[in-house]
Amino acid sequence: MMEKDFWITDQPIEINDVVEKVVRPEAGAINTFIGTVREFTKGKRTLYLEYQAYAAMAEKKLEEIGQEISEKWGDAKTAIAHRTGRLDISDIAVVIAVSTPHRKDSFEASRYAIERIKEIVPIWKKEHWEDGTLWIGDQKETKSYEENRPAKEEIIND
Amino acid sequence: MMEKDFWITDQPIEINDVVEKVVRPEAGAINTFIGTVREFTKGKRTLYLEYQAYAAMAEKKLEEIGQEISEKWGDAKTAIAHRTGRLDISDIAVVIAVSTPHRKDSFEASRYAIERIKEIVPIWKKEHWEDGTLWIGDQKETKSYEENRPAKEEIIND
Amino acid sequence: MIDVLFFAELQETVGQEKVSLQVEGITVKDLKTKWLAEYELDNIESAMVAINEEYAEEDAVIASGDVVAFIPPVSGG
Amino acid sequence: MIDVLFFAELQETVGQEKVSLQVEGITVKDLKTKWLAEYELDNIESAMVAINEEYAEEDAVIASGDVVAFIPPVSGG
Repeated sequence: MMEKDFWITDQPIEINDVVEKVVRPEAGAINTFIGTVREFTKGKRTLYLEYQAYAAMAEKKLEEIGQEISEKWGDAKTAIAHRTGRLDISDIAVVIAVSTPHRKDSFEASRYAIERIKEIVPIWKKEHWEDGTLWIGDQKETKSYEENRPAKEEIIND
Repeated sequence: MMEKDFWITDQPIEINDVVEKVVRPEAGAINTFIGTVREFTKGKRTLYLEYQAYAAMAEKKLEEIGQEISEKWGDAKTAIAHRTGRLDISDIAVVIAVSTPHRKDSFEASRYAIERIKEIVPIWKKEHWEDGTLWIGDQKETKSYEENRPAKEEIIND
Repeated sequence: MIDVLFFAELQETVGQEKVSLQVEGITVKDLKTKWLAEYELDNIESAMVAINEEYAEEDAVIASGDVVAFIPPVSGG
Repeated sequence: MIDVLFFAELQETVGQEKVSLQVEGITVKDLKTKWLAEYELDNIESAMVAINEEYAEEDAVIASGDVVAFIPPVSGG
């Protein structure tokens, strides 16, 4: 059993391993967000993805997101696992679990976690299409880093 | 393996059994809501809960919620399992999983599902406290049924 | 004949899950006020009614063979 | 000596994950414009910088033993 509540792994993620971290008597609600590899994006077919992480820093940043959630939502407990390496269609890239006493908070906090992952956690995705590859980042210039640092509440669309 | 996507069971619910129903190549996001038995509510200690369902109708109503979600969010797939019988602290009462191409929809649809369950699905919870028992329902008069039928978009707080 | 189902506190008050009655062609309102009056179900007015697993109105007419269920305010989830 | 880490497309351009340099007391800006100029990293300006696993500014001074990482726009999740 994994010791950490926030971890990067090159092995398949078991949803239960993440959920188990946040189950507790104080909780009545657990929201889980699972990111899976989607085959088609805007008509373009993905064959597989490759994720790379700056693992040590990524785990620290995931933990930081958990702390931010505890500050914002009070009695919340968060666990997050992100996978690296080659992922095929429908494979799980990320699992977030947040437990709270009441359900509204669990939805909000889980949503916050995935948005923050896409802002501050050093993990990169390389698309492998039928006709080429690309590291996904700022191709569409959807991000603007003030002084090269991510803004606290910046929201990036998916 | 369970044949249905919407089911009532008196056995422990495996989260994976529900999530598996909605995994598909079109999906990039799966939101899962897990309702667990909370020990303390407003300072009062729950020893255990007892859930009762009008099972046949409940399954139909859960399926109806899945249809409502498909109409509202387009390409969404939903699965829901609800347990009945005696549940101890931290036991899972309900698991909802909704997969969508993009993450925003998965959060919204999953939230919608749990709110609708609390409105239209014939399932009841009996609280067993240290000092007594009570079937939970309209004690606080938080619900108002127009002509004894649940309003379409009524939201009940938890 | 119709079957009438009770749940949660209504079931505990009635003392059984199901009651079978030799009636037909009556409304839901008739069922509550005339046929179930003996059970003194104080909370029955806050319950919804389903006929054959679909929510129904007070003036719906119950046919022979129908299953009528009284649904107290639900509390699943 | 410092270690400089590259990820994603920067790593592919550099051709390796890590470069060790015999410098200290320089700023992040110096590192990019002087010490890494030879790699012709067009995208380095859109990358964030981390020193010892914490995001750092352009004018941060790099000490001996530090690990400096260039973080292209992230795309996890």
